[in-house]
Amino acid sequence: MSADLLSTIDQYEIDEAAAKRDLENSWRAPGGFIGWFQEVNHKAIGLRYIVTAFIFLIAGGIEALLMRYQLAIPDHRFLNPNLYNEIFTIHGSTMMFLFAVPVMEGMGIYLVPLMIGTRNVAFPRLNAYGYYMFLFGGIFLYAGIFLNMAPDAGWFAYTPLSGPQFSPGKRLDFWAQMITFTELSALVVAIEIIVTVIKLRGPGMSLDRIPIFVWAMLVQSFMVVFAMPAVMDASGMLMMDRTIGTHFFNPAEGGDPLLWQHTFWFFGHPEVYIIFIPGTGMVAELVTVFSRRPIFGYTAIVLSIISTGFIGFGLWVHHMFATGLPQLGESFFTAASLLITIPTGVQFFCWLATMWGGRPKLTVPFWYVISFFIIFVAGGLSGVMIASVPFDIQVHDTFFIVAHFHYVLIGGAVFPLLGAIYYWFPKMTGRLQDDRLGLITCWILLIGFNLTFFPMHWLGLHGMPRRVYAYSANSGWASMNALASIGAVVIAVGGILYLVNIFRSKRDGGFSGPNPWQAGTLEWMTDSPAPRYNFLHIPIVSGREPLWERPSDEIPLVIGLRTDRREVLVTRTLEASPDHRYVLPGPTIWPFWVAVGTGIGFTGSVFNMWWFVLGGFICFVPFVGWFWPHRNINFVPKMEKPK
Amino acid sequence: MIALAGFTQSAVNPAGPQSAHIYHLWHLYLWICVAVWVLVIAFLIAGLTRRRPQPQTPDTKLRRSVITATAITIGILFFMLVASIQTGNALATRSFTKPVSIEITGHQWWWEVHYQFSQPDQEVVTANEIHIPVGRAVILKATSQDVIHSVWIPNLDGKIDAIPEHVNTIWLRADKPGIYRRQCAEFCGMQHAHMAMLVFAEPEPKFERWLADQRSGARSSAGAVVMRGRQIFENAPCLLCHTIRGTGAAGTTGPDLTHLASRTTLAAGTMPNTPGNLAGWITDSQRIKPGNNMPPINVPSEDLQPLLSFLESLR
Amino acid sequence: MVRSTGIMKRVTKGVLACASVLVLATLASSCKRESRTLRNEPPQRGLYDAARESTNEPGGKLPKIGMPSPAEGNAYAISQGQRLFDWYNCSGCHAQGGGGMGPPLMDRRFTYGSQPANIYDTIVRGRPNGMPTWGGRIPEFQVWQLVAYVRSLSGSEPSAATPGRSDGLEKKTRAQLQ
Amino acid sequence: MTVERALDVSNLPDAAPGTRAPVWWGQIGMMLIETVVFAIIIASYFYIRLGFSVWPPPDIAPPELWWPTANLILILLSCIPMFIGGKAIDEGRIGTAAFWLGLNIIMALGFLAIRIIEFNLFNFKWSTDVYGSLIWILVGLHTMHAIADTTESIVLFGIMVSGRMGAKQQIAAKLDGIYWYWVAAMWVVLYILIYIYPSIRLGML
Repeated sequence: MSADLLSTIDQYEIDEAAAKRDLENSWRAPGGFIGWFQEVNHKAIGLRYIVTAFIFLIAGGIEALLMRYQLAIPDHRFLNPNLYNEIFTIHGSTMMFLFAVPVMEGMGIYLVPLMIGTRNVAFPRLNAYGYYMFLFGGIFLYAGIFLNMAPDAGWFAYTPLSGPQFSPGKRLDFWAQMITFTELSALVVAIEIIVTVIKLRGPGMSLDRIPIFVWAMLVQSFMVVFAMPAVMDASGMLMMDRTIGTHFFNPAEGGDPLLWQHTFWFFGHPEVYIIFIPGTGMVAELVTVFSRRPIFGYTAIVLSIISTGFIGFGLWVHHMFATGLPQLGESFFTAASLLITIPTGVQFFCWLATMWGGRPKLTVPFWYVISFFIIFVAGGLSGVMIASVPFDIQVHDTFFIVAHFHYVLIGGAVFPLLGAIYYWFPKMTGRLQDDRLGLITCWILLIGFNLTFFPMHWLGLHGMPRRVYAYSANSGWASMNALASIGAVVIAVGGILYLVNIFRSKRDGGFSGPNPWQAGTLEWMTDSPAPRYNFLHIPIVSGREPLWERPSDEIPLVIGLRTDRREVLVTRTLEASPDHRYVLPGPTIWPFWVAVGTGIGFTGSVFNMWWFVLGGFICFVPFVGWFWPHRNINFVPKMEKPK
Repeated sequence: MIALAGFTQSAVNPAGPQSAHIYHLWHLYLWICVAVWVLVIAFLIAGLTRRRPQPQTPDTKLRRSVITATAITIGILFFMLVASIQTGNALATRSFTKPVSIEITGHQWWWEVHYQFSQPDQEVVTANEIHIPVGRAVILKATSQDVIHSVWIPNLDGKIDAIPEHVNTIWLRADKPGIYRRQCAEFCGMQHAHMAMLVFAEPEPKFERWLADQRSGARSSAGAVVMRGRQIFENAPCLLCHTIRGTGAAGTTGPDLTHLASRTTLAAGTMPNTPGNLAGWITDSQRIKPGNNMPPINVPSEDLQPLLSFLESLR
Repeated sequence: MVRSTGIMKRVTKGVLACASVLVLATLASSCKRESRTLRNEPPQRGLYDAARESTNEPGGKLPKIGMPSPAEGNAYAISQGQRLFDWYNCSGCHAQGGGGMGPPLMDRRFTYGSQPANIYDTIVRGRPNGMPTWGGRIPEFQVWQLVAYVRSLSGSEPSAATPGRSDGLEKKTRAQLQ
Repeated sequence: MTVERALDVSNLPDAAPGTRAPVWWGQIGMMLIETVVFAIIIASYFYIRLGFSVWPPPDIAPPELWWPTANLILILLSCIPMFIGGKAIDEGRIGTAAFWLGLNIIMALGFLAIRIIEFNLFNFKWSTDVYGSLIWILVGLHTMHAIADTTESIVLFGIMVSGRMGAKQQIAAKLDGIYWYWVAAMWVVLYILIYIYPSIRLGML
């Protein structure tokens, strides 16, 4: 867009009150019960993702406690094998599909527009649709549990155990369809974040000024785009094998059970990075803010995140070392698995250098970062160990692996997440949390975590396979299991304290003001809690930490966006120079009805594939409603050619 | 419980060359990783607590440190990769003659064992327990009849999956006599937890004797009670699923019982092989191992004792 | 949106009502379909009841025709029945339901009746021209599982409880043989 | 409130075509996802194929070529009215665009009709063996996409005829065209994979 359309004005007088009134009016929330289903604001949707995911976290945690109670003593008859298998399957599926991925997506949906300086995500209605898909998927799985249709083949549901013959009934179909729901939601969010970051950044936020958390969400979204289709294919093929008798995984008719493992882990390994990369983004933000200096090695960190994203797709076979693959292939995947340590290592060194060169301030979020270091480095190192085929075939599918992936996922994603929520809590609620309680919580979680999962390394090396509902008294595993179960209770206490702190602080925590942590990124420029339109005026970005360069009331602003409709500024992909104004749609119920149609189709197709077609028809009407234009749109007859 | 005492099941207590290779690799890795962890945490603590110099540490110095640390990381990883590949090659090297070849077939939830020999009449079929000669290589062929299981004797070697329609092979050798327990390592359904097997590593002569015993048909004593027990067995549903060579029982869907009494455990390592446990298993196996495929058998109380006597005589 | 809120409310209410009806219906059907009974009764007809190959069985406890099948519509039972069908070598004569030495089992009408109780009777007592007597050999609950599986071959069991195919070699199910 | 410096954007247009529009990136993202969906199934196809020495499996006759080839030509031809229609949209001639889009819809419906014949020509079912499963899922999935885009075209045609075209709808119409090219291109790949590839022998290469 030619520069003559833009004019830079020095000393501009703004009628703040009028702008605020107009924006509040055009961005107001739809009211009432129905309004809840019409909501398209990214903060509302993001918060729904986070809250829903935490509800599932609590459910998954209760399942974990039940399992630890069962394993606390040898030959315990608390859960029968059927129930135990269902519980660990639901625990794994809940934590992976209904907590870890959605909560990271929720954080992204909530924070990305605030951090890049825009008013909403690029496709607000699609965003709402994605949330309903996630919600329906979760309700669907948990409804299945109460209808006695809880899946029981493990969260990676290996065929033929999960196939039509060895998993009778509809249990596994419910599981497979839950995946379709949640992955659809993940893909929708990925598109949202990619397009939002590419097109809606505040003017001046060129690629090298994007906050690292936003980079992490961008890379994560691209990983979702390439990884999630694999699991949708896999679960779709499993469903078809189970319901209409296809033969993808049936060796007797030319299929191969290992095809499931390949397609599943082609998703399943990147999945780990899909969860972990946003965690590193959060750590990078926290380290920057609380070391009180710009991050050291910004470019190195961004390149590391990107290369992690690439290498993450070359590792899936290291979940299959025991399936009898050719030795040469195994060496290749060992090398690839070790290779991914390098970018992660570079990030750690940059964070350490940032702390080294800064003036660290030990706040509660920073304690979570320290816990992350303690736990994740250990988990990463045990990951380096199991990258080696010879060692992996000893500990594969034992409690050593259970310990490893809890160290990596809880250490690498949950601790940063808890720190990040503590950190961004003032922006979400306008209030501060209780620091003393927060610190105690962090310590309890750190101790409880290690108490639970460290003994599992020992158990795995001493021969205890994972997913056993009982073990005999003379196995010698009893004391370590008891220790782990005690640790689980400690974690539960920590979790309760964390929630107590949130609920108490939300009601009567101290007011935070716009920028309680003296942070440098854009989201701290606006009020706390952020208004529905995010920024009264879109800021112009001139550096990585705009608020550290000049006081927030001296930051140059964009004027001239219409306030009587939901207008945002679209910028160029690379240098983020202003390109055109763009009207975002307002509240609407149609995405909800499309989601209902999709839900009916997916749910029905568990029983009969024709429901899928019916669901498509049901979607059609609200879909037309969604896209049918209103007459009052001014017609632009001739477009200029793209240059 | 006496019969079950004295076994080991541990990856850090190697009893053969294969597991020893892996154990050495593990030790190497463990110390490297502990050192790295301590270093990272030490730098973290130092970075947080050290006295701040005025002026601040220049970025060039930080950059040099980061590059050095990355270079060291790459060096360590390369070293670990070489160690891993060397161990892998050592595991794959097969320099032995006259190995014992055993095919292990996974079933939900027990193990079918087949000692393979060039002459068919030499072959031995048993279940849930294997004997191997000390100092001689053993080739294990793993496959499955239903879902994926995994064969893993931690004291002797890493694991290999038993996948339907695939045959995976590993070799191992026990250098120390002993009883090594193993259990299924790939989740296989309801009773994955109770799918174990004992491996008896014993001197060659003892092994050969055992093998010869197993080759023969059922050799129960000819006492009246035992004969009555045999009659009961042959008229009961047992023979639909179980084989006792030398009798009319030739079912193949359950474990071979020809030498039941020579085995130390029942129900794939679930409990010691005692008459009491056997009686409990026959009458109500679902209480002991819920979901297993052995139906409850209604044995009148006066018939139970002869039946047990017969089964316990199958040495 | 103000204009259509009233309609929306009514529509929403209707959808909620339909949804709850659907959930209840699913609940009702899934209870039967998904339950897994592990501890069953052992065979009741005596341990070593000599094998009888004929139907002419004077005396003896016969099942009452019309007694309800505990396995009907139960997915786990059908799956177990499929396993037993192989284990007890039913496929030796009936192939995989297509018939061979014995009659095909994919027809909806059986010579001796196709109600669960009829099939149960056939299995337990045997039939002339080759069908052996399984009574006393197979526990009653397994006979019912076999009955459920046999009925699923002809599509007489609810499709939601029947697997789309089996995992074995040359085990073609109904869908494939048609 | 006084700001030091401000940037006035009120003169910027309120829509822009092509890569400048967010929705263009959204559509490309969706197509990327769907391409990956196909790529994974195609990879599975080759993975399964490795287990066979004869492909298709010996008891299955390869499908006939006449109708599929005709259909391939039809869908490629149908891209032409889409292209001309797209030009007309750029120039703001909505009536012309509607005519060409209508022609494309007719050809697309013809394509779908022949697709039914194609399905009937398969002398195997998805439940015959794994080859049948793979072919049915590939062609079925492609048909789903073709139906979806035809539906989108019909809706857009309705919008054009009812005179509700705005800047957003113009972009949407262009994207509908891009999507149809993608559907056609995907069919070229699948056609080669399903109908040509099995008859290529290694000796010929």
